[in-house]
Amino acid sequence: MPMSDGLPFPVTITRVVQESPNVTTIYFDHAFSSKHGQFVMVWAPGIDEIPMALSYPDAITVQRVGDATTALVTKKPGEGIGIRGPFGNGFVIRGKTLAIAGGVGAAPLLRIGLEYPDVTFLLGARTAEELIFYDTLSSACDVRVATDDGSTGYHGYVAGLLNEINMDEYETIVVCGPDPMMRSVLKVLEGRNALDKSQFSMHRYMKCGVGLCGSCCVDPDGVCVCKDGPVFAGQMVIKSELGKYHRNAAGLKEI
Amino acid sequence: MPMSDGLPFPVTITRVVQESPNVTTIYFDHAFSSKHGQFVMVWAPGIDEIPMALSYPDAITVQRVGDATTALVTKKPGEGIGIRGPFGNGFVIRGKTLAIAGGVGAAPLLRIGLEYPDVTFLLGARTAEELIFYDTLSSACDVRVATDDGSTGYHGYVAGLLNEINMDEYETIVVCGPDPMMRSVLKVLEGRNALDKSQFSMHRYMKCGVGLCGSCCVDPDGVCVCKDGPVFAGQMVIKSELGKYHRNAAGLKEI
Amino acid sequence: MIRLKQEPVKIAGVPVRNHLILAAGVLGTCASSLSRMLRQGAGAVVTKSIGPEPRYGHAGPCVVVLEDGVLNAMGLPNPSREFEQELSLLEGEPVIVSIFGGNPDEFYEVAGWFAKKAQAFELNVSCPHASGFGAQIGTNPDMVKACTEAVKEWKKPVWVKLTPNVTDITAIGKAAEEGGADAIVAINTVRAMRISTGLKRPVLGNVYGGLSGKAIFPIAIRSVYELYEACTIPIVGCGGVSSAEDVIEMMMAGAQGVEIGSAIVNDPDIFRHISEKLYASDGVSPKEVVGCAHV
Amino acid sequence: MIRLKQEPVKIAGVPVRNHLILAAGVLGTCASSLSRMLRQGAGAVVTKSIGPEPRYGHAGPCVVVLEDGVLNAMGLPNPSREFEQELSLLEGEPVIVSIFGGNPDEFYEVAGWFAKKAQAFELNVSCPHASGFGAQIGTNPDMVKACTEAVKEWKKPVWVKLTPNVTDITAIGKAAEEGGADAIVAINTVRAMRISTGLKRPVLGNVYGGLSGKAIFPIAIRSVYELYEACTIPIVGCGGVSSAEDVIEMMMAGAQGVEIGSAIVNDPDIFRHISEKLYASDGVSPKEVVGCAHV
Ligand SMILES: Cc1cc2nc3c(=O)[nH]c(=O)nc-3n(C[C@H](O)[C@H](O)[C@H](O)COP(=O)(O)OP(=O)(O)OC[C@H]3O[C@@H](n4cnc5c(N)ncnc54)[C@H](O)[C@@H]3O)c2cc1C
Ligand SMILES: Cc1cc2nc3c(=O)[nH]c(=O)nc-3n(C[C@H](O)[C@H](O)[C@H](O)COP(=O)(O)OP(=O)(O)OC[C@H]3O[C@@H](n4cnc5c(N)ncnc54)[C@H](O)[C@@H]3O)c2cc1C
Ligand SMILES: Cc1cc2nc3c(=O)[nH]c(=O)nc-3n(C[C@H](O)[C@H](O)[C@H](O)COP(=O)(O)O)c2cc1C
Ligand SMILES: Cc1cc2nc3c(=O)[nH]c(=O)nc-3n(C[C@H](O)[C@H](O)[C@H](O)COP(=O)(O)O)c2cc1C
Ligand code: FES
Ligand code: FES
Repeated sequence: MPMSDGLPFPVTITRVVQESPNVTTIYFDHAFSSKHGQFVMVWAPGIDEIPMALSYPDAITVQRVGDATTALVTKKPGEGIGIRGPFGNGFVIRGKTLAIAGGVGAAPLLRIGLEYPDVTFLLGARTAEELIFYDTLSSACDVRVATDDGSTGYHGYVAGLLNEINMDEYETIVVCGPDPMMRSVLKVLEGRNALDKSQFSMHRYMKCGVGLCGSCCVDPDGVCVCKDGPVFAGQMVIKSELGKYHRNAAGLKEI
Repeated sequence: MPMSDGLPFPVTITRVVQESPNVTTIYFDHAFSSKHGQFVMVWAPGIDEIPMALSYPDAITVQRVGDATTALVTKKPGEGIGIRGPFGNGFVIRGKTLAIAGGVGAAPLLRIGLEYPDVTFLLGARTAEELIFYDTLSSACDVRVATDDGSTGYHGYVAGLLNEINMDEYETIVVCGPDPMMRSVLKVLEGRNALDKSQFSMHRYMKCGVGLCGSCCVDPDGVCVCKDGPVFAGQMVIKSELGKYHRNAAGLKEI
Repeated sequence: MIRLKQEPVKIAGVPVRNHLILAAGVLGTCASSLSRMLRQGAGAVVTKSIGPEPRYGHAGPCVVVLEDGVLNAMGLPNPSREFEQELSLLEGEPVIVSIFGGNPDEFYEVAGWFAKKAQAFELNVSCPHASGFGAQIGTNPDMVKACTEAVKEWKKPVWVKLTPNVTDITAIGKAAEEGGADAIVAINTVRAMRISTGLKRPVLGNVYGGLSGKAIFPIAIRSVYELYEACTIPIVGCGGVSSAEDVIEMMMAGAQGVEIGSAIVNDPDIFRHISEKLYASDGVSPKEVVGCAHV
Repeated sequence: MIRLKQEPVKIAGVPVRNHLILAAGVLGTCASSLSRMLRQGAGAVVTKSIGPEPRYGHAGPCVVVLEDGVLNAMGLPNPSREFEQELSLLEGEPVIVSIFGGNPDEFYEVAGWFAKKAQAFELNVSCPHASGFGAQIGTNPDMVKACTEAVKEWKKPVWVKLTPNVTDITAIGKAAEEGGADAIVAINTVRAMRISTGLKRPVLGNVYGGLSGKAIFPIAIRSVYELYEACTIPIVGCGGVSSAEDVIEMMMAGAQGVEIGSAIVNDPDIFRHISEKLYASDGVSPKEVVGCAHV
């Protein structure tokens, strides 16, 4: 039942899958067609509306960090949430692809690993326990793991895994994760002349999702992550505020 | 320059042609595509907006009867008026056609006489002087004339001309004129079993032109002349209020 | 979408055939067009607003259809007392007579003409473009209360139709309630205008008019929601309704029924079309829907 | 369509690059997005409304895009005084700083932070969904006058932005004029809301919000037209402008320039696109257009 206008589309939760102690995939009764990397605004009724990747056409994968994400991960099948979108651009995948994910940043990259023929997936997490999507991904592509505490895979940040990668093999590099992780990846890519084939999915505080309110704007170009992104070329991201500061809901700069 | 929304389309008057002492054809700089029998709402700025047939794609033919028509017929080339529409349905012409016009009722029928191959046009007026479109029409079809005072053609009402017509020859009969004239034509057609191939263009007080305000509604079916008409089947018109009464701008019945 | 059970409906004491009512002023001057709307599935009809004297209305243009609404300045044309004749032809039908006047006495007088025949009165204290009437009364709570009281003397259900062109619509709603109104209708048109850039003048003969249709739906929903929080009498929603979904939304905001006007332009058969989607034999009771969005 | 001559423009003492100004609250929290809008052809930009304390805004949803407009209840999120930093990056640019407060003293205080850097102030006495601010001030003529006077002490051009959610917008316009305003901006959003029928609750986190975009254009035109008749100071039109034709219509209603907000959603390059159609070397002087529809 599509609603007229751009009101949140009401969906009913069908299944809730715990991916790690802190991360839950929530399936619902409607599949949205979207480009990989686009996002939706997810409305937890009575709480808030927050941006999320569609990890599957009919699912989001949520890391519990605050009010809205807690409300979402504690929902039960049969309960309703609202979805606006999909919004934003998306990744453009060409040829052999290197996906680099930190934490829940794996969500927007997941389907790239599952659907494209020739993907190497670098999956980072703090600990083995917090690693998500490992089983699903390893049946579909070449997955390499890094954990901060070394509890599995490479011991260290995911950027460290890049040492063992031959950049020349890849036509496309897609990245999503926390700002500091993306900043380190940027440095590595720059050092190895691979920046021009990289795309980064940024996150910023989002309220409208449609390029109006300005809360997701990024210095110095003033682009909107929600409308001009969330996926940007590495060349642009490296010149941006990313990893240096971002603005919170009030527009105050935070580090 | 089409305006967005259904605002009156502004046109500039290019030429004004006096058809008779009381009737003037006003040409403008835009041709509207319409079905014969549809009408437009013509806005004389600062005065009023009134319904009019498009006698040509780029012209209306106006009989001066009151404020708005006076404002229109005294306009000069270069001045502007507004046009909403075309609105309503239109005549459906099939085969040999008999057109019966009384006075300025010839306006919506004119192009039928000019454009269809096999038309007999009965043209009625009060006097020879008030006859309109005679020259134009006679070069295109078989025109027969009646005047109330006998100053030219048949002496009497246009319905009288029907005596000399063999109804069986015609597949379509289209009629427009004052209510009493149309009522007499209805009677003749009924008596000669020709009602079912007749179409009448009715006029009623119109304010909106789009079937909303109700000022043009006709008893007993409550149809809107502006939206369900102005062209109706003779079978429907004969059962209507036509020739008995109509409602004025206040909705008061008048005879 | 939620569907409603088809069951006998009464709105504020007025039995109606379904929740969809023809709004005042739309095809509302003749008995014949009103019964046509009933035949085409309206649950009830509100007449054109009838006043103390015949009025011929404003000079044209009186109506322009916009992409997302309608702008009108009819100017309350009406046949006044002669409308009684038309009403005679509608006996037994669910007809609500809309009336207006310049003061409580005029409201009382006009109501008296129709007191025997009307199922209910709707007081137009909300037309935004007729000087001395409509919104000029409906922006003043004392006047609204007094006019409501005056018409209530005829002992018929009285619905008071409000204008959104006020700082606080709930103050007016409460005044109607205090005056004894049986229901509130919200909303009448929103004061608005357009200009013809080609002809360099306002498009409407009256310069100012009222906006209706889809454009005002979010304003109507807000008004109904606010009134539902502030008042206890039933509310009838009006403004921009054009689909079954819109009807449900109005009801969730707090409306017991809806009035539909401008949507007729795009679909003269709107009542039937909405009914087909709105009702189902296994539908829910309207009681579960009305006001359920209040949290 | 009439086209305008490109000539130096001053609106109420503020030099702007053309007649098209970015409306308050749209991409208005960062220097970088504001200068992007200037690069893309805005004649001037109004910042997000800045208040006495940082605010984080209402819970979401804060915005829904409708077919013919936008509904928002942002809740005036803003970095307060820290916005000074952003302004430093915009020196020399045509930037109008929008400010709000809960009383004249707060307006005075906030204005003071930016008095050196702002080309002008725009007073937000019109946001319909932030309790204690905006329209709660802007519906009271005395408060509007007092806040205007307070900010005028900084000796900068002051534009006062009005809400249409009042019974008579001209009363508020006159109050601003009496308080020494240099211009009136009309209008802010129209109080409105929508309900999710699927989730049975209001869509906006704040329940109530403001309607903008095409839906309100006829309301904005009416407001500008009314104000032009009632006041003598310049008017800046705002509300639903999305084409060069709309700009001309606003100017004919009486606006010396226009602000554009919601139209950005469908066309982030709207300023350039409108300019291309609006201006021509053989165009007419804007003076001939402003207010010319008044008859
Ligand atoms: C394009 C995009 C895609 C995202 N995809 C995912 C995803 O697939 N899975 C996932 O778990 N998370 C994702 N996020 C992050 C997610 O939106 C935040 O974790 C979430 O908003 C936190 O909300 P909260 O109320 O639980 O936390 P809060 O306690 O409100 O805030 C915790 C932190 O979360 C961030 N945050 C809060 N609200 C927002 C907001 N409206 N917009 C952006 N950030 C916010 C802020 O950094 C804040 O400090 C994505 C963010 C963006 C911008
Ligand atoms: C569908 C239709 C097509 C028409 N086509 C033509 C045409 O091609 N040429 C032509 O000369 N006339 C035509 N008319 C009639 C024309 O609309 C009226 O003569 C005109 O409106 C008179 O306006 P006024 O202000 O000059 O006269 P007024 O002094 O206002 O009124 C004189 C009489 O004209 C009629 N009239 C006035 N206003 C209206 C109105 N808004 N709608 C309908 N009737 C009105 C009434 O009977 C009134 O008594 C048509 C009418 C209709 C309904
Ligand atoms: C052409 C027209 C005439 C109207 N006449 C009246 C009227 O006489 N009395 C009244 O109370 N409302 C009148 N209205 C207002 C409608 O009844 C209704 O309140 C408004 O149009 C909003 O509903 P809608 O969006 O469904 O049209 C009129 C509206 C239109 C468009
Ligand atoms: C997302 C959003 C945020 C807004 N924030 C403000 C604001 O902070 N201050 C203000 O005065 N107006 C604000 N407005 C109102 C706009 O400046 C403008 O008055 C209104 O949107 C009508 O113009 P439009 O139809 O061109 O958008 C906001 C509007 C929107 C849509
Ligand atoms: S979230 Fe509003 S502009 Fe991006
Ligand atoms: S003129 Fe309004 S309904 Fe026909």
